[in-house]
Amino acid sequence: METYQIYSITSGVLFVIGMGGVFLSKHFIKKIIATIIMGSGVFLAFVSFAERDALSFADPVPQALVITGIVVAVASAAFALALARRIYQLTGEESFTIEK
Amino acid sequence: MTGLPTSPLPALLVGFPILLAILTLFFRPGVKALVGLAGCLLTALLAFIAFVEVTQRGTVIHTPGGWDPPLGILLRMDALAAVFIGMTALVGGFISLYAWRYLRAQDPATGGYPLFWPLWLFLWAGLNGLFLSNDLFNLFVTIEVISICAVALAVLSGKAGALKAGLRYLLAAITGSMAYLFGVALLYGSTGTLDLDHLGQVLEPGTTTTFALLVVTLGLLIKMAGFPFHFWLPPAHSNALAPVSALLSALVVKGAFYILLRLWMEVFGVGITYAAGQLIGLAGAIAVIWGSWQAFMQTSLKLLVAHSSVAQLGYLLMIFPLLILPPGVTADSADWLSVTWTGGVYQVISHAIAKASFFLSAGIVIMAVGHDRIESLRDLVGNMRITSMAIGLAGVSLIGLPPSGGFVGKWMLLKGILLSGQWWWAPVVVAGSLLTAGYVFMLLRLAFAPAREKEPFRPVPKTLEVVALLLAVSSFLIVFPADYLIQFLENSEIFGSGIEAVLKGGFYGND
Amino acid sequence: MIWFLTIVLPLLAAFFAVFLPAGRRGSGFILAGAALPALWLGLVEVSGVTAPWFLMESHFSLDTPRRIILLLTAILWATAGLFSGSYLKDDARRGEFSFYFGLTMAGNFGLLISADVASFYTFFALMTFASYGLVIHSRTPSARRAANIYLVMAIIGELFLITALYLAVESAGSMLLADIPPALAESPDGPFIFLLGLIGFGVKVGAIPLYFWLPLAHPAAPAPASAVLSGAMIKAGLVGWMHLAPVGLVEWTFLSLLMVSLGFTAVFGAAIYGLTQVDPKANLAYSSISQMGVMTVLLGIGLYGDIPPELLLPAIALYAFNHGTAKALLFMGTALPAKVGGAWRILMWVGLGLGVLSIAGGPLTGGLWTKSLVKTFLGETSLPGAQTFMLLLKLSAVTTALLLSRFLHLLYRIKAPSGNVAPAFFLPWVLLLLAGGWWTMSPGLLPGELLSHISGAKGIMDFFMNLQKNWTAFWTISIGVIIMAFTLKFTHLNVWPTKKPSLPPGDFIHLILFAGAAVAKPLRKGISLLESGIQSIPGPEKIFYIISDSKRTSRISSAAEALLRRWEFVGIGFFIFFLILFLVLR
Amino acid sequence: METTSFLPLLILISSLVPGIMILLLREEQFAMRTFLNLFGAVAKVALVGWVFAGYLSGEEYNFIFRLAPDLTFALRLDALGLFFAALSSALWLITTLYAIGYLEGGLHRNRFFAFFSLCVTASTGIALSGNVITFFIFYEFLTLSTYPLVVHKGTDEAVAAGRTYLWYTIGGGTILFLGVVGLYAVAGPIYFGQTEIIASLISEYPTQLTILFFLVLAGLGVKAAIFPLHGWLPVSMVAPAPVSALLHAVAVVKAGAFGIVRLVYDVYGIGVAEEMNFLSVLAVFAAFTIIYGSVRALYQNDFKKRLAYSTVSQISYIALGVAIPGALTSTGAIVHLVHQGLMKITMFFAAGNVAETYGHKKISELNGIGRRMPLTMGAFTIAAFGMIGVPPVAGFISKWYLGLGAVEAGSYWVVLVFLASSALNAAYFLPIVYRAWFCEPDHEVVERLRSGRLETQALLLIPVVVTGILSLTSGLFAAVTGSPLSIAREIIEKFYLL
Repeated sequence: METYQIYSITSGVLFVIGMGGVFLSKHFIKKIIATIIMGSGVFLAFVSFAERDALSFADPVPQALVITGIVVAVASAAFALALARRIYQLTGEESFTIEK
Repeated sequence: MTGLPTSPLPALLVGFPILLAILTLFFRPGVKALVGLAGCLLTALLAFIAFVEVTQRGTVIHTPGGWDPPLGILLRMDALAAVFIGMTALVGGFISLYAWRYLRAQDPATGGYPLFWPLWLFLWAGLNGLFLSNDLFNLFVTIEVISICAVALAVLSGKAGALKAGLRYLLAAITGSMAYLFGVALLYGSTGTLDLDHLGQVLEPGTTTTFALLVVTLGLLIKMAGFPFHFWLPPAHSNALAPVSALLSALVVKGAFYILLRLWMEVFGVGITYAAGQLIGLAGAIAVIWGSWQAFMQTSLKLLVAHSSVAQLGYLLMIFPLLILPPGVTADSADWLSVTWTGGVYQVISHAIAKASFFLSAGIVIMAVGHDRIESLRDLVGNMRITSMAIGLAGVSLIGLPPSGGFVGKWMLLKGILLSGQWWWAPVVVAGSLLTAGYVFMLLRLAFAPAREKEPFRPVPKTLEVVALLLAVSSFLIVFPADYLIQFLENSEIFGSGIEAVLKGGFYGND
Repeated sequence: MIWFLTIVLPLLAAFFAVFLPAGRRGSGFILAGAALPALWLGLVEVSGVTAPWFLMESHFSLDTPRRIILLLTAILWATAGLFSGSYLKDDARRGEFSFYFGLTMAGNFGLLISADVASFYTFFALMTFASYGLVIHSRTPSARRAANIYLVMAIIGELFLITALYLAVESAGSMLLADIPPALAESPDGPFIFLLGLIGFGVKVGAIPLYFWLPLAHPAAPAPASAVLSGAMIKAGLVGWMHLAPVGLVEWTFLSLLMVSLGFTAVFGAAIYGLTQVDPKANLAYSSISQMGVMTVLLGIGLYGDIPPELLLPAIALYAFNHGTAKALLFMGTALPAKVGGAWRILMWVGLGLGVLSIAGGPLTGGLWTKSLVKTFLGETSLPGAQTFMLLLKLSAVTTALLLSRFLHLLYRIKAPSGNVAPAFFLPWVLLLLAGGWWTMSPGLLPGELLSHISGAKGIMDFFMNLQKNWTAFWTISIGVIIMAFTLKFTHLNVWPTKKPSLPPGDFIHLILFAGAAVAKPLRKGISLLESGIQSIPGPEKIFYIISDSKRTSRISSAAEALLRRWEFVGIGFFIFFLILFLVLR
Repeated sequence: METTSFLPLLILISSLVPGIMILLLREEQFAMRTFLNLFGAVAKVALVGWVFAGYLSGEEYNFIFRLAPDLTFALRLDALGLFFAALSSALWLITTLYAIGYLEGGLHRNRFFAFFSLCVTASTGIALSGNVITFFIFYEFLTLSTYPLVVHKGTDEAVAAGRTYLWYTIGGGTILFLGVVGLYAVAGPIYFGQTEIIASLISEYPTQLTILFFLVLAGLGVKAAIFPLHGWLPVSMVAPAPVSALLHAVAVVKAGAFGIVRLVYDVYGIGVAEEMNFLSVLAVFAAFTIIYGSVRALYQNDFKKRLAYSTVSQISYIALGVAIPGALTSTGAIVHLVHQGLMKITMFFAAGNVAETYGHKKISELNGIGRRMPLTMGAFTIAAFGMIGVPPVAGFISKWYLGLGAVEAGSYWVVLVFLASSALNAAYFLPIVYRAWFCEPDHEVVERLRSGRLETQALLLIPVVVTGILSLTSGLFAAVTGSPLSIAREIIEKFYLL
């Protein structure tokens, strides 16, 4: 099994785990962590594709993309955490109830 | 890429709002609003200039810093982008005016939610960027900017309900983005390019392409709240402040639709099957019926409008099955293609205008009565003539009754449906229109009914009412340039090689 | 001009009478004056005119039979109008009476001078509906009932009529009345169309079996109105028949026999039933039915085809003329015995007697002359059973005499006022007596060939001097009168009712009403059940309201939406969507 | 199609602009509002008259504006359209006068008159539209502009009626929309009168064109109140009398009927419609509606409701006339457009006058009303006789042509339908007439008028008298050039010669 295949499969698994977490876990923080796991899967996929076509050097574009992606993901996660915290402060709720 | 005229305008369209957004951060709250408003109006002006530019010169491009792709970024403003940018400017401009007055009245203490302005300008920049982007990753970045700004705007009021809705929105948006990004990774992995034009040429059918198509499509469907992923939209849109709701419903969701349209039409030519199109169409059809029905059953005004958005987005999804040729049909005989996609775009515009007006009017009513139960509309006609007129006109446009913009959109959609022979979508359009009429006239019925209490309406600033009405009237006035717009879209080189060319190749019949 | 005046003057009079106080006061003279143009047209031959601007292009003209009837009609309306002026002097609804009187008059004149279908039908309808106001004039319950029965029958008649006219015009391809008989003669549907018309106009004529409104309605109206109803308007139906009947052009044995036998049924049936009445006007009404029977017989003969129309139709018209004037005289006469006293009473009785004689065909009266016309044609026709019919006709003189002597007796019982008094309306009555008498017996009305056909070269005076004819008439009538006198004289033979009619006027309408009432109640109940049933059937919108407005629906749909909002379900949805999309993409 | 004229547009603007301006007025600006109203109404009548004269002398008036590819807004004047436009504008003028009197002192008059004007804009738009799509635009515009009028009183009953009204009309409109789009999809843009388009396609797309015909027909059938799509009409009579008058006589039901005429004569063409047996289906439905409406009318005690069911019945005369092929029935159908309008508007005016002056809304309360309101009830009586088909009122002329035509076409059953309907009409109208003129009032009524005073306000009285007289004269002088009949004949000659 080639390395990049391991990478790819792992990335896929991570993505699925993350997605499952987003949908199935209840707690806000768990959901947020799940999105981060999803993100990790995606970035891993990018990184794995950096080694393609038996190039002698790694494709720089995915690396650049991943860095940007991580920034975006971190920003989102931070924002989400801030929201979760604020919600907890205001209402004491830690998970989604059916709201309007 | 070469040969297309360059223009600094695309860069300005993205850069200028960002600059202003940053600028506003430095001002006192009171001034912030003024600067923000001025910035918005200038951005709108810029957008109109850019629109005119494209009508004059055709597609224009800009490469910031002179770096060509793949290293640099190419901003490309074709007719489709120009139309979307123009729509954003029109609707955004009106909403800005409204927001300026509305926020001040809502929250006089802090000078009216001062953070609104930088966020909205960032959002605007993101939207412009999205419409101008020509590669998959740029699209990701811009849509992320849009999502985060949108969520931030949605929670602006700081109320618990808004926060929860916002978190739900944000999580959904992140999930969607990640799915999309995963698809982008797969595509890049198999082709080594992100450029839309290039990708369309080199993409080959295969498992990777299929998976990429799958996750990209589903991710974008989540972001545009296509059925069954509309779960985040009604809470988010209904809990936000009125101008924000209008922005979210009119503009933000259209971003994801824009990407989906471009990808399906341009990139995935080889991967898509007729049945897949039918499936998307089915999702759209269910959204139309379900969203309209839910809107009809609501007792709260803003939720009603939000559900209506779910339904209206369903109409946009319904153009996808029509754009995919059934087996054995050649593109030359498929005379419905151009009417369908231009009709879809036109529908986007008319919905944006009408829905914005609708949300703004709802905001006015809520401001006047203090709550958003539908009952509050009783005797609206007697007390707030302008707003009830706005609701009436916007509603009529949503239903798609002539002579509104919605009518032209529905006309073209229905014509596409009938010309393509996929008549089974027609009952959906009919039922959707009827249900839409159901909830719009439920509101109007109450508006004409006698009031239960005396003097239920507090006075509201006239500016707000006038802006809402102007938007509502615009949703009728856009009928006049309709012919021009549609010709403009049809005749221009869109999607790089031009949608006609892609469609003529056919998604299916070719291989 | 005169043609239009004929119609317009009565209309103007009607409006004048209702809107102006002066019109109300002088209504008698105004109404009488309004009939003058018609009188002129009846006497003087004027060439026809076309009015392209009226209705669907109208034509007005007259032929001999219609001119005779127009003359009759004009005389009756003029005298009745004059009569009404003083007769109704103290009536609170006098203005209203004049209004309907004028309208009816206009309709009656108009239909006579119309030569095209549209205007004929127009004026026919105007007359029909306006006369409702005359019948209901007294507003008593019985008048209301009579009027309403009249109206229902009239509408039924109109429906048959319009159908007949549609078909007739279609087959003639022309709106001209004159084109219709030849077209019917040609058309295979001719008999059917004529039958429809027979029914349609039959209502107005009071033909068997459509007559039963007549003994109710004619007596209900005030005396002058009864006079024109029975004397003039009843003839409008006859004119209608004459317009449709292809006399001399066809040999419709069945229809011919049908009309003749229906006619004779009327002649005898009505006369006998009329004997049971105590109201002199009801008695007269039955007499009208009976007499119209004779005219029905005449026209029936015409359908057999062996009598030329130019002989037969004027003869019918003249018969109608005689009957009309006499009958109007008698109807108006019913108002006299209570008002006329002393010496004037002699004149009154003479007049009434002459009227009765004339109708019965008594010696030296116009009746003798007109009845001999019938006899002539019955004698000439080869219609099967003509001999029997001749016999029946002779017999009818007896029954008529019986009926009308009963009428005189009924009048006789009315208490006379004391002194030499005569009301103002006595004068128009006398005028009518004179005019009727004069014109019935003057030969000027008839075309020469008919005159010579009947009376030979010897002329009409010779006819009246014919002893044998007069003698026959005398004794046949005497039989009737004697029977009447006899039965009145001997109490145990006196079967005649005095206070209440032994059988109600309108005869079998009561059976119909009785049966109708029996049917109507459940029917009405059934229909109103049906109506409430229909009302309770929810329309499509109601069904939708039931669904959309119910609490349950909103509960279910909000529960479903809540389900879709749950993250788990979105996840499942994502998975399913993914799978299906995956499948369809392969 | 080459010449462009703004005159047709001007005809629309003459009521559109006053309508919008009135909407912006303040409630108490009575004089300004009345001025705008009357100015618009008079201007419209004058313009229609002017254009009519021009048309007769051979001028062509077209106005074309492209909204989207093959979505063209076209106003084009032909005899049929002008006929309807003349009816609309003339009756609008009269109804405006009536409404000014009727609503004196009422609430929301600005709104009322504004939408009143818009409503007439829509109905003249329908009259002048040159192609299917323009017709549809105005057809829907009519729905929208009449809704505020139906719910004008704002009572719960009115609002509920408005709801039903909308469900029917919007539903019909949507179906019509589907049909119209379908027609465009199959046959491309269809201008009225281009029957050759469908004729050339009918053999190629028989199924599609059949379905489309019935879709369009169903859409139009809602406004024309053909059973089973009539449910809105009796309900929406809760509107103020001038609105009912306008809805029932001119604007809404006529729009449907006029549309059916256009559909059969100007889109599909008589030949195709007959050949494909479309007409017999229409005939059956129309005939059933005629009887059904009349039977239902019998049982209504509410004055306006009885009139409403009568409208259901009467409008189907037009449809039935269209459905029986032949020049005579067609003439009858088209002339009935006008005649029914005149008669029905008279009746609603009369009902409104009675309700407004004495508060009587039930037929059982009408005893002796004729004596108190002779002119009003006189006009009503004329109209009622016309409805029955008694000459010389206008209704007779229509029925004469329809009946004669049915005989000519050999459709004897249709004649029976007409007869039954006439009998039923008599059965439900004559009792009203009887009560009005021949019954004594049940209770003491304050005799508020006598000696020189009018029976009700002049503005209420004049319209009813005028329309009453018009109902009479258009029958009485039907043969005169310029009468509704003569124009209808000319229109039909064109269809049957082509």
